[in-house]
Amino acid sequence: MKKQAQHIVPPAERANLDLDSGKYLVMWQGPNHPGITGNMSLRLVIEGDTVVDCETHVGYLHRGFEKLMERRLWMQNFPLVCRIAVPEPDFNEYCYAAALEELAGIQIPDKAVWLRTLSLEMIRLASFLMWIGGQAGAFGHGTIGQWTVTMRDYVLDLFEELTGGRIYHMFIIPGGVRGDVPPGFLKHVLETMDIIQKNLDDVELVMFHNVVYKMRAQGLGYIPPDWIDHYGITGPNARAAGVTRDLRKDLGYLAYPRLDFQPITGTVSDAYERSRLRLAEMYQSIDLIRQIVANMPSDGPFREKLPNPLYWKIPAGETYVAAECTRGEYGFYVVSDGSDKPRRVAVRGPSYTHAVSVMERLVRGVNIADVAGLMVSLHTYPPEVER
Amino acid sequence: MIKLATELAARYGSRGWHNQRPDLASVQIDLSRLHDALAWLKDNMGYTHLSFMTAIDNIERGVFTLTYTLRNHAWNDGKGHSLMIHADVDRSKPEVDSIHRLWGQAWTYQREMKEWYGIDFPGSPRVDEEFVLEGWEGPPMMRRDFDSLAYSDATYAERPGRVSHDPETYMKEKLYPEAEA
Amino acid sequence: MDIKDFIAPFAVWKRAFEKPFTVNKPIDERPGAPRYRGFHINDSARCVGCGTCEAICMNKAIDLVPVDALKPDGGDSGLRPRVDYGRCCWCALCVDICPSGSLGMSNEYLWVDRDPEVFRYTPGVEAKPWDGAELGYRRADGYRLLEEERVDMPELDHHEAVKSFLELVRGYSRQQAEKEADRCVSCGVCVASCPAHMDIPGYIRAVREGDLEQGLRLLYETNPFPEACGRICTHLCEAACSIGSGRSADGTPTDPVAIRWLKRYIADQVELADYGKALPRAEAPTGRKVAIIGAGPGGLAAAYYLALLGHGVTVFEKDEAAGGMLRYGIPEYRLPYPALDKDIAWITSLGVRIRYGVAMGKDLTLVSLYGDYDAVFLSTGLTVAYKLDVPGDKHPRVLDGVAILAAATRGEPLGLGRKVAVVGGGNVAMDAARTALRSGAEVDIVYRRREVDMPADPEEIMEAKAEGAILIPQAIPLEVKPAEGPDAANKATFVWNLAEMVQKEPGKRPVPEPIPGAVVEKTYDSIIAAIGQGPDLSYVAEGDGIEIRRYKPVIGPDGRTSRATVFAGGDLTNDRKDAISAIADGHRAALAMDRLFAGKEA
Amino acid sequence: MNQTDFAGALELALAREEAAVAFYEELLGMASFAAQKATLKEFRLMEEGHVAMVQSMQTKGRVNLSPDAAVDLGLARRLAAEEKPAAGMSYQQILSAAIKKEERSGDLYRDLAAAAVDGEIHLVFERLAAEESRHKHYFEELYENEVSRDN
Repeated sequence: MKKQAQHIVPPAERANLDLDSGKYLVMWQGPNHPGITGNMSLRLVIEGDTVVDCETHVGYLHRGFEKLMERRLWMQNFPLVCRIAVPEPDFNEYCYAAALEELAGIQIPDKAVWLRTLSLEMIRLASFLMWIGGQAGAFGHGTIGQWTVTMRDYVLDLFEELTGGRIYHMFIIPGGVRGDVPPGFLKHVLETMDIIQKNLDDVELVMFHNVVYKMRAQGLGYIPPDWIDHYGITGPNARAAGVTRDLRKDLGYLAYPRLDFQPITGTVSDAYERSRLRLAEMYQSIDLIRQIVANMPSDGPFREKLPNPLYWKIPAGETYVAAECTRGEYGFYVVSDGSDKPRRVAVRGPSYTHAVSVMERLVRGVNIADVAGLMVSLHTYPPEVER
Repeated sequence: MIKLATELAARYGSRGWHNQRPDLASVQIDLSRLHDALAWLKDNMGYTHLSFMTAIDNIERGVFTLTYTLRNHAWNDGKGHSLMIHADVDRSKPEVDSIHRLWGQAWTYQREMKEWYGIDFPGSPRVDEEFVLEGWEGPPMMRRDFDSLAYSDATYAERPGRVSHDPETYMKEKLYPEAEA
Repeated sequence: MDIKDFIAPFAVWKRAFEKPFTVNKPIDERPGAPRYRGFHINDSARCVGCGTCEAICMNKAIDLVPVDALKPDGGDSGLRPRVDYGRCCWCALCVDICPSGSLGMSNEYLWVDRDPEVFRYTPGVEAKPWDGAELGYRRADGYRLLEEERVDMPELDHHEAVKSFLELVRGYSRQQAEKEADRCVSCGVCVASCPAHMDIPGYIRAVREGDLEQGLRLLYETNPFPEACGRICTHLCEAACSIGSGRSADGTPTDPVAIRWLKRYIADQVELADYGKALPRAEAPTGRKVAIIGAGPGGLAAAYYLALLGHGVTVFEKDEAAGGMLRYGIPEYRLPYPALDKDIAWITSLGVRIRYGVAMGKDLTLVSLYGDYDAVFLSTGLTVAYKLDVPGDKHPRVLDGVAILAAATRGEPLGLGRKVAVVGGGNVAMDAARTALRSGAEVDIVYRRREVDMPADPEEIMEAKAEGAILIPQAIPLEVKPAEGPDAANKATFVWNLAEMVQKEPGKRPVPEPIPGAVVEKTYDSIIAAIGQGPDLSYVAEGDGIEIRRYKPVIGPDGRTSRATVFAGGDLTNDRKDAISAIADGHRAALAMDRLFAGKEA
Repeated sequence: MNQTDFAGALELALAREEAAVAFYEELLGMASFAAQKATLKEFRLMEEGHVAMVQSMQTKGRVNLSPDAAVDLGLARRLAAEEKPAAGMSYQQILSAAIKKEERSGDLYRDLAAAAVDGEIHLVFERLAAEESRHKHYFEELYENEVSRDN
């Protein structure tokens, strides 16, 4: 029964296939497929059960955000940016706000720094909770998803309490945040963390000590370390390969320099290792959230006054602000020409390479039944590819 | 940093080095030396990570300004340094050397820029394929001269029954309609 | 793999009998969080219909629609925001920016209907179950997208101020003006309340953008007295300003935009020599001639717009300088003469001729003008001070407020003495009181009603008090008696009856009723009556063909009297009796005359 | 004049209103410019209306007046205008004189009402007093709003 995980590196070049030979079948997986992380599709070429070629097709969620932003006032983009990555909108809010603050020379109050950090760690946890349900589900283990999506809802309850919204929190506004914590909120946070931690223990037991999961995930989607820079791979996908890179540590933004944590790394970046690493990062998030609650100042202003949003002009300049999201480097490149609207906003989502270049190569030689599991193991969000 | 700025200028004629933050700088390079400069930064100077690449339509100057953001992870004790390389390309004939052999994901960016700006990267894989705009027949949509609102007005119907009033005009109508324009 | 990997998965069964996480609707309710961003609520009584919510909405989900029950009035456009939930994204920026603070959100998130049209409604106008919801998103304390406090105006300290006639208000610096201009949301609600309907959002935008020539151009489109109005305007616009419609965290009203100071800023910053670069020149002469009686703001405004249209204008002024009440009624510390002279200089630079020292009725008759001029504009103002109308009011120490102010303008000795009573609560009373203070007197302001009833601008009252005037409200004048004791010939005793305010008629202001026996006497060196002024219409003869009713020429909406070529305006006909109304009258009459000349009207 | 019966009471009232017309007539004679004349004519017209009203009551044989007295704003009691106004009258002087006149009429009717034995006569004078009070109130409001604006 023991299976030695094999670390096969798929070829760099696409095979030259004669699709008319009758040997191959072209099959579309998605855009509406339970194993697809959101609306995107893979054009697979299969030979028997084996995928021999793949093209990622995106565009099903394209709403032209970057174009839309160019004709909206700086502040009007605040409710728009969160939509670029639905399961974790807060990273958009943070990167956009931080970029504007940097260009406009605004210092935000310490309370806002902590509340932003709290909000980012809470959404990291929520996003991972949703992801792990998808990862287990892709291998037929739907129970995990039922548990963890509930846990995610508990985090969303917290967001609802803090920000007034469950999915789109619209909390991290340029200049700070939109409100202080409501009474009793921090207690709710700690209680919820206890519940989630207990559930994660159960998840760890039944998912990671599971022969089916191990057999299917180990060795699947192996990313060799030399791919990391070549493909611009970031986040858990890179860390699982032993590359110690975590922007929370490297860039030291928000309150992270004041929190006690170490980047988590793995040794062999396959689907199993990556999921173990993300599970560890969920525990880490819970720990960070507890640290934030313990260290956050109880009072003080939570927002710096800004000029009238109807006429707010930002001095000409450009900057790139990045943050470590659940999937890696999430960044906003913002260019101002000195007017009241952005000249250019470009969003860098980690899935841009994970879901396209990396996925297309990794899938070569994979059994068709494993495509969904492989894709989820890369943790890709199509909206951040398309923007 | 000063050393890198000087050396980049000496080797590739870069100019306008600007330190935006201690860990972020930008610099301008001529299009013809862009590819070599990027390769040198990647292979020799530790800027191994391509964060993203994109373009800005500087229509007033008649150019697209390309932005390549590279990251040197090792710099400053592993804290890293990002460098934004800018190069202007003539808007009327936008053609740029492809860097798909330098970075494995670059071809997707180049395909995006072909679709969104009409900037060509000869030799880049699948550069002419549609990226996100399936069935798009309009001009490259990220160009400044593409008016998305006008397009939307022309393409989609307004929901009927929507009409708004400007307070100043409305009050004039109601309170002092006789006043001169 | 070890044996644990086969056994552990069965641990899922331990949860089989746990309570499910789901909510059993409708058995279990799950209300939204107290901050939930649910359907909008709007306190329609507080909403002023400024449309700032519409301006900030990036989804274009908000329309401003007329509401039948609401009439546009002062600071309320009569419009209310209607939300289209087909577009709304519940971001609540509309709530955050709302100047009046009327918009909020309920924590209701369930609303099911088959008809899509219902998901577009006017909160606070169309009743919804969540109206008045206590819970739901409100902007947090200490969190505002708009600045609630105006930029402080640098002013002379009151102790310093009272020592001289130096201008109190120093004016904004560029940085201050631009910051203040940034508070405006360009809603335009103010425009209706300005008698001249000045393009207020337009010139504030010009300040914000640093384009002062454009600002000056916009000012002169409706008002050729920006220096004067920038200082002494009654600024109805500021009362209407939507930015002043809110409440700060401590419950006090938010400050309206300092519209008047911004106007002054524009005019102050542009040198008279540069006016020509910004402002239009007169059109080619038309050959038409207009006589204007009175060189006050109304008359000169008419003169300016007539001259601009190419008509020949002659202004007849009884005094030795132009400006009317702006010069002779408003003290120097509020409106320095150089500022007024600058306004007038630009008007006369267009070829307006002013003949000084010509008094109507004495030196000139209307009939004689009819022959020489194509049209006449009467703007002779209110020059007769009304008397105290109590026994003894002919006492030589009873003086008239308007005359005192004029004497101060002329630099004549005032001879008010050490103790002065000013009777009245209007701006003339405040000006007289503050002028008396500056002459070294101790001043009592005796007013018949309460301080809140005083018709003077609140800041005038505040400043008069700050400069040391004592306010004696609810004091009904009874009598002026000869004084007793030493130097009695140069004094008079003022007698008043303290009053209580009685609400005699519903809907009307309370009436001061004398409290029996509460009679107070005090001896003053001077008693200045400032209870009101009336017109001197003795120059209008019955044969002049101008219908007069209750001491006012009867005019139509364009200022025309019963005689087709004679127009009237300013304090003479205008109940508002302020400079800006007079200016608006002058502008309107000028345009009407132009139409008359063009033959567009009979 | 017999004011103890209805006809007599109205007779008295008529005389009173005619005197008021004559009062304004007299002032008009002294008036020197259009504004004065227009105002006095207007007020005279009001009194002429009153004359017609009393005459109509005489014809119809009943008093057709509201019993509601107007609020007294208290101006008549304190205004100084005792003397007959002369040429060059200001609006203030005319209004002041009018208020005084209405006050005197009202007082007279009130006295007569108090003196009346007959209930109907009492009522007639009371109603006439109320009518005069309304008329006075009208002038008082004019005075408050147009003359004494600032006090």
